[in-house]
Amino acid sequence: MAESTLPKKLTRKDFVSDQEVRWCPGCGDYAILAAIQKVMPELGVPREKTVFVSGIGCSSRFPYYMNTYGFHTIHGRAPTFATGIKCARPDLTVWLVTGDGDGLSIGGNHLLHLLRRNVDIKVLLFNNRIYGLTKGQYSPTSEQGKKTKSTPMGSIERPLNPLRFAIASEATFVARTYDTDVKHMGQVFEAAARHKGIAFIEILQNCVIFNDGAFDPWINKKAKEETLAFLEHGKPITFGAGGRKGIRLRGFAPEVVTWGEGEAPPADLVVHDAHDASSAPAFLLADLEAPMVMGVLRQVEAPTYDAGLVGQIERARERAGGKADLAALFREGAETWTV
Amino acid sequence: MAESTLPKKLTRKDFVSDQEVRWCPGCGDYAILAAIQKVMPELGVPREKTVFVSGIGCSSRFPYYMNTYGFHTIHGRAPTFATGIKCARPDLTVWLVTGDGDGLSIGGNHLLHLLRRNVDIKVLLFNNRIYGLTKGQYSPTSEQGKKTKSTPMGSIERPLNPLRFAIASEATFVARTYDTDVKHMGQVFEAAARHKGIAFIEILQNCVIFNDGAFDPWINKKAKEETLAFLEHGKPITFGAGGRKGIRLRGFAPEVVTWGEGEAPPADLVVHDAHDASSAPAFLLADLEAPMVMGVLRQVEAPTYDAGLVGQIERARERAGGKADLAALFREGAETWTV
Amino acid sequence: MSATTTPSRPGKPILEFERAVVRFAGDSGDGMQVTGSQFTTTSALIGNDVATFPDFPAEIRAPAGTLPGVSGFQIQFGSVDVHTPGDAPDVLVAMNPAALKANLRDLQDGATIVANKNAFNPAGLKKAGYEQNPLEDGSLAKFRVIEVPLSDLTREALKDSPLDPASVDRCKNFFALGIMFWLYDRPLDPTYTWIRAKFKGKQVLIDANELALRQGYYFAETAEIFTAHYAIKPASHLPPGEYRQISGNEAIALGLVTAARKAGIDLFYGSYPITPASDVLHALSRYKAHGVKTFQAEDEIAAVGAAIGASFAGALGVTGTSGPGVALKAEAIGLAVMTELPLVVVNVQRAGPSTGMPTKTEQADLLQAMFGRNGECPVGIVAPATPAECFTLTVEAARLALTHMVPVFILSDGYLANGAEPWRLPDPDAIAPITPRFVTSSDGPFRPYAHDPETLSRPWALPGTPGLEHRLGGLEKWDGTGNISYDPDNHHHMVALRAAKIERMQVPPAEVMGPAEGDLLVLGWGGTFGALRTAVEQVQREDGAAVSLCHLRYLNPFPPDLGEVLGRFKRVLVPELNLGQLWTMVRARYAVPAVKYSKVKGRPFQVAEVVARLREELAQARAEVARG
Amino acid sequence: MSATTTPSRPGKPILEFERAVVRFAGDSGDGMQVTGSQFTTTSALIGNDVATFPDFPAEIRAPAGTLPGVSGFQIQFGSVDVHTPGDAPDVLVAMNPAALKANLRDLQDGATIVANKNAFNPAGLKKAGYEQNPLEDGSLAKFRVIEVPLSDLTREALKDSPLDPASVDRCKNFFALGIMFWLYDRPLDPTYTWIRAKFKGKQVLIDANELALRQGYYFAETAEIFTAHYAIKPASHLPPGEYRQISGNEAIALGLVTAARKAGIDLFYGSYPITPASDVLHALSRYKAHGVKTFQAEDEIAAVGAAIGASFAGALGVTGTSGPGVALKAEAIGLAVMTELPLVVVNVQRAGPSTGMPTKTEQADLLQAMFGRNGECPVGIVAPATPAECFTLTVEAARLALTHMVPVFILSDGYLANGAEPWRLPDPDAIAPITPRFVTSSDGPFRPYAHDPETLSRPWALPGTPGLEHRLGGLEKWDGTGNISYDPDNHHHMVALRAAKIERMQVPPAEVMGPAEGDLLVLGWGGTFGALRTAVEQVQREDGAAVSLCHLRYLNPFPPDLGEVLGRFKRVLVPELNLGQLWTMVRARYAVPAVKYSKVKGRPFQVAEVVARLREELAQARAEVARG
Ligand SMILES: Cc1ncc(C[n+]2csc(CCOP(=O)(O)OP(=O)(O)O)c2C)c(N)n1
Ligand SMILES: Cc1ncc(C[n+]2csc(CCOP(=O)(O)OP(=O)(O)O)c2C)c(N)n1
Ligand code: SF4
Ligand code: SF4
Ligand SMILES: [Mg+2]
Ligand SMILES: [Mg+2]
Repeated sequence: MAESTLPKKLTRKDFVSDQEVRWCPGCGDYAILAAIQKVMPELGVPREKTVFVSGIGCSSRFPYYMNTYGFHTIHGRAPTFATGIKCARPDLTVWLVTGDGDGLSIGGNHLLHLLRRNVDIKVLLFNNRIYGLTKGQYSPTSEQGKKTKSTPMGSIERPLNPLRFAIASEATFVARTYDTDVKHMGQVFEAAARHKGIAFIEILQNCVIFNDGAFDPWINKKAKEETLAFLEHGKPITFGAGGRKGIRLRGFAPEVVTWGEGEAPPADLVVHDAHDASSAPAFLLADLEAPMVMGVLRQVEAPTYDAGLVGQIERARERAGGKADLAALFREGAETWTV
Repeated sequence: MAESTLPKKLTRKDFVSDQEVRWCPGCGDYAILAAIQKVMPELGVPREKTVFVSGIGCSSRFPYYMNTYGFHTIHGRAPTFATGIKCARPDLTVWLVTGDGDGLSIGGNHLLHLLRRNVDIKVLLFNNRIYGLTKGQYSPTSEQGKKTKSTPMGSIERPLNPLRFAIASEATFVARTYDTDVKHMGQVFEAAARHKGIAFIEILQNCVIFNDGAFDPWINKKAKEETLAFLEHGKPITFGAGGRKGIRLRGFAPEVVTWGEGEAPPADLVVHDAHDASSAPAFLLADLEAPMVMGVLRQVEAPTYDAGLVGQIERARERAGGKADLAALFREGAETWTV
Repeated sequence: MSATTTPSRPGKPILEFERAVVRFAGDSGDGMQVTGSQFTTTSALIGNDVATFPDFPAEIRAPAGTLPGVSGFQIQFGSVDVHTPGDAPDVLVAMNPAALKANLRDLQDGATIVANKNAFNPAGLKKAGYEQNPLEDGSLAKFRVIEVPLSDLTREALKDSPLDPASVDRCKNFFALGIMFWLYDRPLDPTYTWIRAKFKGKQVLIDANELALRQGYYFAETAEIFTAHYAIKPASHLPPGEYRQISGNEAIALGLVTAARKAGIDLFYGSYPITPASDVLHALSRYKAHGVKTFQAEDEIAAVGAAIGASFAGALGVTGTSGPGVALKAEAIGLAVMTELPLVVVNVQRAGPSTGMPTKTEQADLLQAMFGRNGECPVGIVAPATPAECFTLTVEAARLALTHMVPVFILSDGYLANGAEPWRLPDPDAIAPITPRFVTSSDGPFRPYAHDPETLSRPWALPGTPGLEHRLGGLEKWDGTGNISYDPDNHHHMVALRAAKIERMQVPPAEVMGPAEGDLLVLGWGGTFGALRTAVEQVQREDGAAVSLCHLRYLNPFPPDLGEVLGRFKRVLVPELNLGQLWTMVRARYAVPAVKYSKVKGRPFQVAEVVARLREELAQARAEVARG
Repeated sequence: MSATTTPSRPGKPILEFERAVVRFAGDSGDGMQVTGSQFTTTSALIGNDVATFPDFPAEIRAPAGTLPGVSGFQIQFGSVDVHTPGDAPDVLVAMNPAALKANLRDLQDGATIVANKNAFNPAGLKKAGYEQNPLEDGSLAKFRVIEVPLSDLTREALKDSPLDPASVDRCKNFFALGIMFWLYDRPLDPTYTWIRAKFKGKQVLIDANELALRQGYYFAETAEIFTAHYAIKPASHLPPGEYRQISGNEAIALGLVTAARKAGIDLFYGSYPITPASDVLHALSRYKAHGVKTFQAEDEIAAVGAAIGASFAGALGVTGTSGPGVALKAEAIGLAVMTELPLVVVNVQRAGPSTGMPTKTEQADLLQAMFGRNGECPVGIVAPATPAECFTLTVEAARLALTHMVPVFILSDGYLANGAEPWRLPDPDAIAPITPRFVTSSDGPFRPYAHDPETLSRPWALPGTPGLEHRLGGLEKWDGTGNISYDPDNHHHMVALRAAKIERMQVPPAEVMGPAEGDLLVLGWGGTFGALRTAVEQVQREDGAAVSLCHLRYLNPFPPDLGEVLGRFKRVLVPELNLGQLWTMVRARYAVPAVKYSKVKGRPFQVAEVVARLREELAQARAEVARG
């Protein structure tokens, strides 16, 4: 019981908890759960060193199904709890699961500051463009004009692009994937896990009950070759039949170019540089709709908040030279006298 | 008393309230107040139709000094009150005053959603990169490493760029100005006032007490020719002595070019297009530090939230064809029977 | 239920009852809420008094066939006063084994169980955690079990329908409903009408559902499963008028629109979805033709902020939520108190603390409404006692808020919100107008804090009014000018003034049902009314005891005579679905040794348990008198 | 003050007093807080007992010379017990006309005023709203006014300093301090030491300030303005030991570090700046060498969320704020209650409601701490009575939180936070260790909600422990397994269990100062202690009355014997800086007819007003006995 789980090679099953999974049949959440459970053993992190934190929403039930430590917190505030956990215990690997409502409506500010601080946490934002748990109101990612229970005449709000939000929040790792591609999810999750610092992943997730088919125009099997571009660092961004479409810049404006079978691609195709010091290119890619990009848009290195915190403590301890006992503390910065 | 103030030509003084102004001597807030009071009469909006809303902070005392309607609310929440005011009464002109702490720390989420919704409100964010009112803690715009009362060993957080935040939040008008240039402030304020929809203005503001000179490297009289580039829509972005420096793009990367006196500027200088449908160029400009850009980075048209709300009500009323009395309401959607 | 046999239609005899209780239970996907609603509407339409209790599973869907996935809907209907959905069902319709298991403990001996036999297969039994088939192992011997192969029968009935098998299977709830309609002798037409409206344009679905309903009815009439059926006559005690069914949440929505109209201002509703309050937002968002502005905010803080902003601008600013949302709104409500702006806060309470049990009912947010803010921060509080009363008290809450320029809470709960009862449509003209203290001009400099000596309301000057420009804020205000003030005496004065505002509210005297003095006073509030009233009346009737009920609608301020009323009884019992919150307020205020009676189970009181407790208390009271 | 003349040094006679009260008042820019602190430190160092009351202007700077800009610092120092900063100053130092005007009403006839004559020029008088010069118009006839041209004298003293005129002028507070040091016969050395540390590396400033101080002292000695000076001997009642001055906020910071150390865990402090709590964050952020992690969050919700997260991860999670911040934390505190995690919540109360008067003190957040959350959501509450006690009770709060796995509030206030008193440094080893119920292994499946029968604490299994993986959350939990449960009986049980946890806390019996029974019990809590104790002792002494003080440090749970204690007095008076919050709790709990005594002025009680009220109450009590 009390031994670390590392020595023995873990399998997917080790990460399955004893709780019955409670999502609607057909919900995209199942596939995401499966993808995570599959990737976990690859990461070499013992179960007991892993913590899943979530807010409230269908997606936020996630921690119950992971046989790791877990904390299902309150609506929108998961980033705050996760920050406390990681700061108190930088040795833990912290994953955060949130929804488009949880993470971008009520929780937008906490998410923003979590990203900005570069706390070493992996964020999975399940974007189903709807409030699932409360039964179908529009969310900050719902398209304008959307008719829902609370907008019988259509929503009048402009949607937020989660990736642009993350990029503007200075996130050091920003990616997108989708629930019907277990392999791609796995790759992205693994890349996030290996990134040192905050990782933000938008996962397009289908809510069969309240927003079925929201991403169909992009991710359905037939269309997707033409509608999705899978990013690879250092490679030109291509898509379409035979990968014979690419993106070119006209000033700031991206433009799709096509070339014939057997032809060489144009020389001025945009080559994806995830490590670009400037986040402006990623910002531009995030907004593309034809094609929509999938994969890691941005990955740069920066000191993490948790490491900074620990670093200051170490430095302060050095300076104090071991004089940090309570008796010394009581006198610190004060004049004393004796009666 | 009960007459509208419009007919008579208003002057700056009409907008000065009877409350004694209470900022520290030398605070940048004075100049901003003066600039606003100067611009107000130009806008043709009667005093009584104008409402200033603010949160909490030194800057948020602003409404008390304006002889208009005003609401000094609670910390970080001013966008919510302003939204309610504008939605309830689209005939009012609503200004919102906030600080870097009020607007980007505790209030970041409300600001984000206000911008995203494109409510027709003008936002003035006084960025002094510090918490003034609570006497000197770092803020979300403070530079990394900053030593303050709460960070004696230096802050370990990465600062947020307010303009990038606003752009990612889909704001339709985004601008920057600074407290020592009354004329530039006036121009920007007026442009914002004339914009239909949300307008977000970052104002670099000096806090003499807790963060004196924070913007000196850019805005001090001697340096500023070389460090600031004033944007004009449709014109190349130039700066420096004689305006003989400009910006060119290498792929995504901006690059400063210089040309000699009497020489023609290079043909491929970036021409500022504030109305670009894509917000990526503005996002790029927002981050420049040498030079830092001033003026309107972005201004695009989009339907406002308040107009959308009113529009739906009008359409619903048309559809109901006047049958919207209480007796009809009580029966709406229900089966009734008589006893 | 005591029966009298009446001449019946040919076929089987009809037994007449005063009231009956039916519960439909099945999987979340089985349409139990619709089934129950249809039974209710039909019963109401034929003139019964009704009360309902929908019992949802947790918000999130559970796997089909499991206990957490069970959804229930209970209705009591009668020819006499019906105040509660009933303690125990006379008939339980169980669509699957999980539904049976989850509901069995609520049945009394002799109750009837209509079970969908087809669902009691090995897979279904396993999901419900049954080792053996309860229909076969004799464990249900105390009940009258009627096994109906509902799935088979529905499939058979719809064998000619072009619907796919899954859709056919989804019609079985209407087959069951047909059976129940026959059993309680109710017409099918209202349900036909509903089906036609609901599936408008989808004739296949209309046909299938109508057929399932009809075949269920015929099946019950024909098959040898029931020996008799029952009649419950129209209720004769209902005052004449036009009626509809109304749930608490619907009533709040209608009340808000009414109040705004009566005050001649617009309604602005700021809200963030949360169970069980979301339906108020949904209802209001459909009332755009009535000038209603709804705002789905990014969170609860934004919702209340926008509502306060709207009030500042001259609308009736309202925000609605449940307990966790109220927690988030606390700071902003404090600002409304300080700036003396009208605000209505709707709290549809649910079981807490924290996320708690979101779909279950509770009354544990009373002290939060009273005290859940920093500083001395008084607000008005009203609490409707029934779904229909949610209308009246919502209008009252708005009236108080607008008259005194102060926030007023409406404490509803999950039970009232989703429960329904007949509501006599009020005459709009008979509702008194609401007259806020608007000002449009001022002699001399405008004094936004010049308080009315009677209501202590400050004048409401709307932006847009020339000459009345003023600034509000959360810092302490100088009485009169409203300027920021740190003056010690002014602060004390203003703290007292804000408290006095609440005390100045005109609220009706305490209503005592039963003798004006006696052995035992039951002091209640909110959604427990039906059970308390029924229990008190039963004890009055059966025991001839001097027990009365005082059910408070106004919790801050209390009715002016409440202290006296309490003093007229030997013993005061305060039953609440919490650990004693009204009890705390009453003891603090009147220093009376009231006794608390707490039930915190996410469920309403049962009449029987209240009756038992009343008898205990009466015995206690007598013993004390004997001792003393 | 009653004087005895003692042999004095040559020059002027020294009159000896038991205690004295001095108030420094000037513009925010005049350095009054520093001046007051130096006077305090020096007095403490020479062995006086001291108590201080800094009175800040509103947070924002007001224009120089105006009334809102006045900053004050009062100190009482004595050779005898000093429990309050004193009602009325014996000497008021007024640096400008506004300072005089703002403080005049607090002076009693015969008090001494030392006024900076130079500032009473037309401009200064106008800014303070004086039509005539009060130094000249005879309006101060009741006082002993000593006019000193402070600005001129300082300029003269520093005429050789290279400092610019504005900086020279900023030294005048030390000139004034020098005068006061002479007047009360105090040494200059401690202030020299402070000046040298403060301006380290800036010799010019060191020289100037030292010179101003010295010249002030000499001036007082030489000039004919004082006829005598005063001595206040070292206090003899203080127990022997090493002392320092401590403010409430400093004491909380030290208490938190101590508690974490005593529990063998790390301290994590999540906070968002807010007056008057920010200094706790500032202090802790300097304790990194002690392993303290401070987190300045984006708002109060994030601050408490991070603290709870840290607790989950095994730290002592603490969050600190003032009332408006507590309002925002309510929802998250509910989660800590539900997940049974330890949490300390520091509320340094300020005057409300809403933004209120942020720099002023009040005790109006007690009921918010008790009830300000949705659902039945009990927490522990302690309240220190003096600045130094903030240390002890902070350790106690952490102990209770860690022992019972529950949030515990510390209710401090602006008065305690900024006020200071001598603190005897405790022996770290004499502080009892804190032993949370850590678990590191489990026989069979881990049961995170297996409650200890005594403390009702659940086991604390830290992430990283193999085999104890578990999931927490805000939905209702099954006792034992901690699985989500909607079971009605379990919910009732868990609601009761969470309440019982608080009742199980071991808190000491109520301490009664004075007779154990009698006519009048004064029941107090928090920062009013000094005034209440002094007043009660005065009435005991002067009137020989049977009046006692019971000052509560534990407000939830109450001391176990509190009910009995209350029962032993004819009358119970509850003085509070609110509208009766402890009063509400005590009446609700014990149904005793306690009387409330409210002062809500943003200021502490004055001893004299309490004495007067006690005499009234005693008369009342006697009258009742006579009548009865
Ligand atoms: C304070 C608070 N407000 C509101 C709610 C109700 N609520 C729960 S989840 C949710 C939104 C869920 O949407 P999303 O985050 O997109 O998750 P999904 O269910 O779609 O996975 C809301 C509004 C709550 N639990 N707490
Ligand atoms: C709920 C709440 N938390 C904290 C505070 C304290 N507070 C007031 S203003 C402020 C920050 C001010 O910084 P900023 O917004 O940058 O304004 P500035 O004073 O610099 O103009 C803080 C933390 C408060 N008033 N209310
Ligand atoms: S409601 Fe939607 S998101 Fe939630 S479990 Fe069902 S399908 Fe999934
Ligand atoms: S503290 Fe800073 S921001 Fe505030 S008024 Fe003073 S100078 Fe201005
Ligand atoms: Mg969603
Ligand atoms: Mg600032």
